Amino acid sequence: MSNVLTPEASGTAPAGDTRTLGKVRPHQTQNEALVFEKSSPGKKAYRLAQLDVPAVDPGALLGDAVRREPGELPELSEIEIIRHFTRLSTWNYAIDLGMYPLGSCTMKYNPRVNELVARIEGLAEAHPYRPDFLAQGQLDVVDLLQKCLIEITGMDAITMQPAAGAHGEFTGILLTRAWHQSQGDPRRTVIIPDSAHGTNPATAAICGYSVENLKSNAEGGIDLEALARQVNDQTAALMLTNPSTIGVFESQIHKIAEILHANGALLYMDGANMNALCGKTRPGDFGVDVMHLNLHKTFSTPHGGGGPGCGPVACKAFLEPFLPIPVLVKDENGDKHWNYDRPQSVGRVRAFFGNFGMFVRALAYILANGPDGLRQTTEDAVLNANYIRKKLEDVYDLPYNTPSMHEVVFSDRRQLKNGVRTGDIAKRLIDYGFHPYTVSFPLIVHGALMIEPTESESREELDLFVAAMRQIAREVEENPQLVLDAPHSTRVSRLDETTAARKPILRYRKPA
Amino acid sequence: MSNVLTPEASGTAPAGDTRTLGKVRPHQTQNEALVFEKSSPGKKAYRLAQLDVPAVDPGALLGDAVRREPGELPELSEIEIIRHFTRLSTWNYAIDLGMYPLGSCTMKYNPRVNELVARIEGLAEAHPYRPDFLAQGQLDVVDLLQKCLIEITGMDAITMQPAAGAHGEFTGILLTRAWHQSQGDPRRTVIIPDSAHGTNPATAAICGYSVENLKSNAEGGIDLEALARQVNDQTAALMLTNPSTIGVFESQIHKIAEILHANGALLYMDGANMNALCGKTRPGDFGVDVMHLNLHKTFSTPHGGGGPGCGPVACKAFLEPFLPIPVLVKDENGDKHWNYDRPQSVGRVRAFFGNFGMFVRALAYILANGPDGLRQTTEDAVLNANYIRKKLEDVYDLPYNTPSMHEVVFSDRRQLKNGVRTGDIAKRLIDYGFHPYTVSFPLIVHGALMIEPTESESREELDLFVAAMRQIAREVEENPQLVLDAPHSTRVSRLDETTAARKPILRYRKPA
Amino acid sequence: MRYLPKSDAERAAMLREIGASSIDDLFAVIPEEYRLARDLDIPRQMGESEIVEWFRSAAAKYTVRHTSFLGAGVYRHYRPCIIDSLVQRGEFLTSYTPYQAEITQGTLQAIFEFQTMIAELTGMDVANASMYDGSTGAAEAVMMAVRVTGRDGVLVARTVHPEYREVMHTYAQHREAETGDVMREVGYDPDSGRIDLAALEAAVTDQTACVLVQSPNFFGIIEDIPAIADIAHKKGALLVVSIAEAISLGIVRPPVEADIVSMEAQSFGVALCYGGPYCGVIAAKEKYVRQMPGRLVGQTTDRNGYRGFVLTLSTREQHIRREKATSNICTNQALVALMATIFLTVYGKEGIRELAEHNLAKSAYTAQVLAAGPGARLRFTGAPRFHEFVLHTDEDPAAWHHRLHEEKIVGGLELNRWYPELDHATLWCTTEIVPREKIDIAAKQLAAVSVEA
Amino acid sequence: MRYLPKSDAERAAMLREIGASSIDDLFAVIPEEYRLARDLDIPRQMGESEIVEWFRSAAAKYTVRHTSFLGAGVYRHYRPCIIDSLVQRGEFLTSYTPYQAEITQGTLQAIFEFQTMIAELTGMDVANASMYDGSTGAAEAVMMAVRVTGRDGVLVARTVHPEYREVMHTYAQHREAETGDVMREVGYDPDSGRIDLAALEAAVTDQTACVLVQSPNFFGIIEDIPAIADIAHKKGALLVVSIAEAISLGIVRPPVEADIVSMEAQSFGVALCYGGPYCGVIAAKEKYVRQMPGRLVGQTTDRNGYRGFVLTLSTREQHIRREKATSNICTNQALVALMATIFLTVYGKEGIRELAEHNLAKSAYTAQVLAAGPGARLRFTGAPRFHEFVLHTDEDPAAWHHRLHEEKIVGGLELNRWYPELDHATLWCTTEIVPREKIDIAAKQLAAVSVEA
Ligand SMILES: Cc1ncc(COP(=O)(O)O)c(C=O)c1O
Ligand SMILES: Cc1ncc(COP(=O)(O)O)c(C=O)c1O
Repeated sequence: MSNVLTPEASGTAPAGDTRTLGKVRPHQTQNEALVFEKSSPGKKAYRLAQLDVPAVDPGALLGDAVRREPGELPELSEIEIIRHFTRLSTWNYAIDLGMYPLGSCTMKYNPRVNELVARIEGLAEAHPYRPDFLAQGQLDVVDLLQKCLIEITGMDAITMQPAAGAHGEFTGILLTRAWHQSQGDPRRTVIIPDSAHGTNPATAAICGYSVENLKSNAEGGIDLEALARQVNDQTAALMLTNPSTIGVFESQIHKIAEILHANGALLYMDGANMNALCGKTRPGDFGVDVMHLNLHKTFSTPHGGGGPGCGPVACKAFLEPFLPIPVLVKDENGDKHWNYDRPQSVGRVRAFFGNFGMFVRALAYILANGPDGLRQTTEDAVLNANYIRKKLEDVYDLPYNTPSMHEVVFSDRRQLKNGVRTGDIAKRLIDYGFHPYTVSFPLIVHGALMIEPTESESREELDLFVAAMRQIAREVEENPQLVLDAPHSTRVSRLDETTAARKPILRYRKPA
Repeated sequence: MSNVLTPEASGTAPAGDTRTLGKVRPHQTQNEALVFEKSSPGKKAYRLAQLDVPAVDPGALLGDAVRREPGELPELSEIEIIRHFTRLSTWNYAIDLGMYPLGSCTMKYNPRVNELVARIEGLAEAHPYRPDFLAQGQLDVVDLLQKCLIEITGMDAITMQPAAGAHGEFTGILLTRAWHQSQGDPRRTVIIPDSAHGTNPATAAICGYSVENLKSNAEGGIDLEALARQVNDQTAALMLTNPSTIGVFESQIHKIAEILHANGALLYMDGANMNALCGKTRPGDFGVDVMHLNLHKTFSTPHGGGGPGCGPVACKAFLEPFLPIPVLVKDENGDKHWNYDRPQSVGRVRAFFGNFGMFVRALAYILANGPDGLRQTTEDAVLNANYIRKKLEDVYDLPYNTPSMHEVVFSDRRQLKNGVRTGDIAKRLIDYGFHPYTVSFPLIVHGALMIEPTESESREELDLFVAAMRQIAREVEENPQLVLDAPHSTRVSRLDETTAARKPILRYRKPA
Repeated sequence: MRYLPKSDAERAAMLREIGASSIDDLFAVIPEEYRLARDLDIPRQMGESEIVEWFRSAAAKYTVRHTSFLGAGVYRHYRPCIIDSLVQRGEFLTSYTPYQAEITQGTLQAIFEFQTMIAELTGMDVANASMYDGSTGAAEAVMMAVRVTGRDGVLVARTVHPEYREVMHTYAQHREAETGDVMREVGYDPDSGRIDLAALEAAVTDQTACVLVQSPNFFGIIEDIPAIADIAHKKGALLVVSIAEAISLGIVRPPVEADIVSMEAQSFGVALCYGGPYCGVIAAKEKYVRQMPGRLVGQTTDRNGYRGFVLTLSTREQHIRREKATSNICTNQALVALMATIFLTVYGKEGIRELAEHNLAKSAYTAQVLAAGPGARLRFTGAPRFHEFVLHTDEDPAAWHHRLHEEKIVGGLELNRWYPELDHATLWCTTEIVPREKIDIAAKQLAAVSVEA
Repeated sequence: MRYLPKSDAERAAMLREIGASSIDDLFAVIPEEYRLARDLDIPRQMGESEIVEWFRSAAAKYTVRHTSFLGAGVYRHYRPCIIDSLVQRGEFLTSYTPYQAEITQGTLQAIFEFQTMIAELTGMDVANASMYDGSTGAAEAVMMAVRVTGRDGVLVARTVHPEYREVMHTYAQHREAETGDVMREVGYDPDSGRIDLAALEAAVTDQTACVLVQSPNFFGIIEDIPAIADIAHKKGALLVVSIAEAISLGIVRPPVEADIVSMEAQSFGVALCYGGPYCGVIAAKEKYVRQMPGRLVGQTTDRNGYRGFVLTLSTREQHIRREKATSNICTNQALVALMATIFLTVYGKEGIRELAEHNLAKSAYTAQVLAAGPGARLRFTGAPRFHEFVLHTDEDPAAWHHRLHEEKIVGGLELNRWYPELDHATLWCTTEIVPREKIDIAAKQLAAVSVEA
């Protein structure tokens, strides 16, 4: 019984345990066909309320516009639907099941109280066109969240409209463009470090800028000289991720800002990594002009298998006139209103006011933490990343030995000697019961293993992760094929992505 | 791709599929230690609201009564708790995952809307001692549900107080006793068929009756002659399950009632199997004097891993004066009240009014069905059982070939030849992705396989079940050891129950 | 019907395969005259939206968000929201009693954790998997004591919840019928509100199976368990302690001298829900475990040596022992026990104490401000209490209840309903969720007694 | 902090193992002057009960259960409750974009089902995994058309949702900056409320990348898609159809002539939630799939031959293509798409039609009783509509809005805010959830116009 107390033995592996690998053991999961394959005509899962007005004849009302061929939607009963999606769900890994160290994604705990408050009827059922005087409660939420985020970032103004990080980048770069134009000095280029996330260049491009690549220096950071050489009167902005995608804080950040400002260019900060800074330092204080936040990263709103997110954009006062319409204002009686009369605005980036449901969740998270909680959260996030770094740096190659913040990036250099790549190590990690880290990003690190544990992992879970990673390193030496064939413990393994892309099957079609 | 359309291939087993057995495939599940083993001092998952009254000194207020040694409760953070119970849950089988044909347990679909309405604040937060004038909404629920159940059973009165079936039996037998006493004719014995559920004799015993066993006839039903011989002036009642535990309707039920009534004895019906009768026939019409219902069987309230349940007792008018207090009454203005002034009452069987939360769920179920839905439900339940019977009777021994209602009982006679018992077949069924049927009950069938599919199973799921049962029968012939060692696909297999009972470890103790 | 996974075509096909010409064939065994030829007379089939609307309006008949000072065996504490998100997982909600251990380890391990927590809190060695509620649990505890001692007499304090006592009487009936008045009640000391020890001493005999007290008792007073235990044990009787407010164990000394503890765990994260479902549980000294009612989960190992859990000692139970079983209980309150387990995991070792302290403080404040009013005074000040107290008002409670209702406040419970001698006495409870401002409003209204009164 | 799984002792131990003397060592890289030496000025840490209370009272500021006749791109339909119980399963709620197919098949298969259902409903060949919402989806659809055609001009009907048009303008800005006014609007026919076909014909040129219309349009009118398609296609321009009310597809002919469809799926079981999160989606003809923005899930097999699903055609996306990507979208609205998938599974082939019919009937009745009032008349009666209509009242809407608010009813939306020419015109929507009695009350109040008006 004593062994049950060592973390490795959670679930109490007996001596000579053969079936427990790391912290998982095989069990059965139900198979489940496509919902269309379970359909049969006449089954129903719905019943409408009795119609309390006269029925109408659609054909008569709609004429040619009436639908003659119904869409081939499935026909199932309620229990079959419950089983269908419950069974599917059991094929997913999730934060609720274990550590999810996807670098740059900040997969932290998603508190359940956030879900509860987001579903309070008065919030969940509010129509966006409800008159402002009936929406004071909703506006209180927006107002308090905006105040909190402005204080956290150290900026002067904010828009909550963007639906995700990339959308925030788009909005932020539009602000930059609008400001330059207002200065009668439209510019053509945006400088982006080669370590940047793909959304940065993609954003600059859809905003009509030509993207200039900035090569990282030997430490994976900004090369000040190179930057100074590159910035010119056509430079609209530098899009900088800080801490960088290798988890390193740009200690020269203020110099970077100076160089840009001296050339009339702006400093845009990709705030995806704010989880390393919250409560410890503020972008607004170190020279950032405009930035976005990811509420679905730093502020705990759930990823939901890919979204929804929320990417508010905070900026300095001089950019405020350009914010998307509408903006929240208070009148003399303290009543809150949406103001649409903003001649210099870049316009709207989304209908209505943004992903309000995510505002509610993020605010609930901030209230649950308070100043002390947010600081402690950041400290724990950084502590966890450095703990992993310390425990793995002797077996995995550390391309940059600059100090890590909230995430650590290794490379597969050593494992490559045995023909094993970061993607293979990732697949093998699945066998040990973990979601893999981010694979092959950032691009400046060849064969990157990008590990972000977040603050939500206990020491027990971290130790299990470290043990798994070390064991895999050993396997790479002793039996690389084992790793190359991984995962071995999952329902499906190594799906054929090439064929999927060459002959795309993007929908189900009823067999003739 | 065509194979994906055959039910067996749900989840699309490829040709030569080795890992899919029946409808399951191995996947990984997370291990998880006991919550106490994950505890470490200082971790917290709670934060109380700020105390808005003066703090007090417990020692000063309570003196010797103050607790000096705290209980050794675990200390964890919220995410660890979410993971702990989420991981544990993945080790469970459930209706939401697949067919759960536990005979006599009526494991039907538990509609989610039931859970929703049971949590409506005005219902969930109502204190039982709230004055009646503030509880009219709650009383409306009780009143309508009582009316529906009285109509469904064909009885005259009802009490909702009993917390489960066995508790209902207790209440019903107390009514019997009270009535006999009121007739100045207290009696000593209760007759119970050997096919009865264990709670029947246990109940009769705790009510102070001596239990007389009634041997079933060749068809597994009531032997009228034997009954007539056995009933005498000391017989208080016969406790009859109808349909019987072998799923057979007592077609002589009216004669049975006559024999009892002729001798001044009452007919108690165990209503556990009402799912075979709802909307098709009413116990009150065929001579039953008193019966209980299991809302957690027939009326879809969830089993929750063993409870809570609800076991209302319905009776004929002559037993009404003896019902537990309080009973629901309406005053002249139509206001509803609890009436405690019932001199002949047997007293209370539970504090307050019963498992109100289950009333809400059962009523929601009845409203969702209506008269047509309930009838169709019963018909489908009986159809499913007979379908299984038909598809398996050539490979499993059918001890009684009387027509089946909602469940069918086979025996392991044929498999026994190869040393395989019903319990082994049950364990092997797990490998095929099903929860086993009820094992070794009723006792009148040696080695019983008691199968109750309920109406909630689609033909697809039934066919998969039949295929699994037939395959197992084949395995018993060809490779009995495979069955004797089952299950092979689960996290744990064949736990040592003997040691568990011989040296009971009923709690965790911190290692010194 | 939307819950039924069949089309009419599938039904017809299945009937054909069975060889039945119509569904009626399958019901032919039911004698013609008993077959229901009509629709049941119940409401028509409703859509989901109509069902939700029906219950919404029923619920709305009671203006929600009243502030309530009701306790008396049912206590409103804040319920951490993760309880509900976890117990609504289908894997917990829709599984049955864990008969097949291989596919119910989740439920089994959780119950094992529950048993451990209850034992830790009550100071007993072992606890079972749950009973229906505190009242039936008390009755079963008494029957257990009768089995253990082979004696018949039962002494119950009048300070035990009146409805618990009624239930115990109901369960004792048949034994009464045989051996006469087996259950007797022992009065209370008028100024401490505790059981009258002298009367108890006098009542205990060598035919007494057990003494049953509740602590904190119905008046909110903490009984002197050690003293009561002495009296009972001297005569070889067992001491059964009933606990209706489980939160008290965060700060009140557990009844370690008891032989059996019967507890209502509703306070551990369970909604009031107009009286149920709640969660009874019986804990006891190890030596009595084989006389315990209800299910027990035990730890063991599987054939590969993995730790696992199983239902055990089932030879006590009805499905094996039938009429000789220790109880007829089968279905219990498993999911509610799971709620309690999660609640206790959330609060943990420190939190349960802190929570109990807040309750103590809230109630102390309430007692002080209410008793300050004209013609109001506390009863039973002679002994320590937890978060309930008895208030006497010269004014008829009916009068001030009316004033409180105007303020959407439900005041204390009138006790003369069960204790005629306690006229004008009301039982008040203040948990951590009652805001001070509401307490002050209640005090103001109580003090606003018309001069005539 | 209760979300953090560490005790201070564990933190200290970990720091020791790292070889750090204190946590500050790990933040030493941040220049001194930028380290925050104070607490953030935000509200203090709150308990869960306080958080819930805070939002409850915020929510209560709007008296819930108002009846609303607002639509205009956001539609309140009944949301079957199983949607919420399923999407709250942690396995769906707390997993990331399905990059690792082996452990995200649940999400992947569900998205594949979503893509299929959207294609079936819209009459397109393929659909993507979601966009942020209907407005950004429309803007992305336009950019897609520009890529496909290599042309620059875009014609947008004025009958498209005004805020959608604003968003498209924002996205077109930089191209405007370069190539001048690339996006132009086409007016509507004053009695049909449909796009002015003559004006459209005149406006389309061989530089037109696409024509974008909404149907049912912002006035609730169903556009003549075949006619519009002809005009567009004649000049080699693509037709993009934007759909804001997805339920209409249950009964309205799908825009099969379109090349791209951009839809807002909020009506499929998604809460209004004051404007978001909702769920945009882009569907198109097969041949354009490699120009599509956003994620796509495709079917494939694993190395053992099992069917499985993967994210595919990702060479279109930013993480591979960077500045050459078809879009910068990364995070999308996956969980909302799952809600829509469940909604569509619940209603299915028959239900979606029946539901749409009920909406049609409710709205027809509302239009009839409102228009019956003095000084009230329907606009745009010359073409078929779904469940929204434009009502003209001689009385200033401000006046009757006030009367309706008294009855806890929110009436139609004033259109002059976007359409100055439509003074005194309001846009009304009635879905299946608005009870007749409320419709009648609204009609009564509207009719209760003071004589002077
Ligand atoms: C560094 C960085 N920037 C931008 C983004 C894009 O954010 P979103 O996915 O919310 O659009 C991400 C998300 O992964 C990121 O990691
Ligand atoms: C035939 C029969 N009678 C009585 C019972 C006891 O009902 P409960 O478990 O609700 O006490 C059962 C439950 O399994 C049963 O099947």
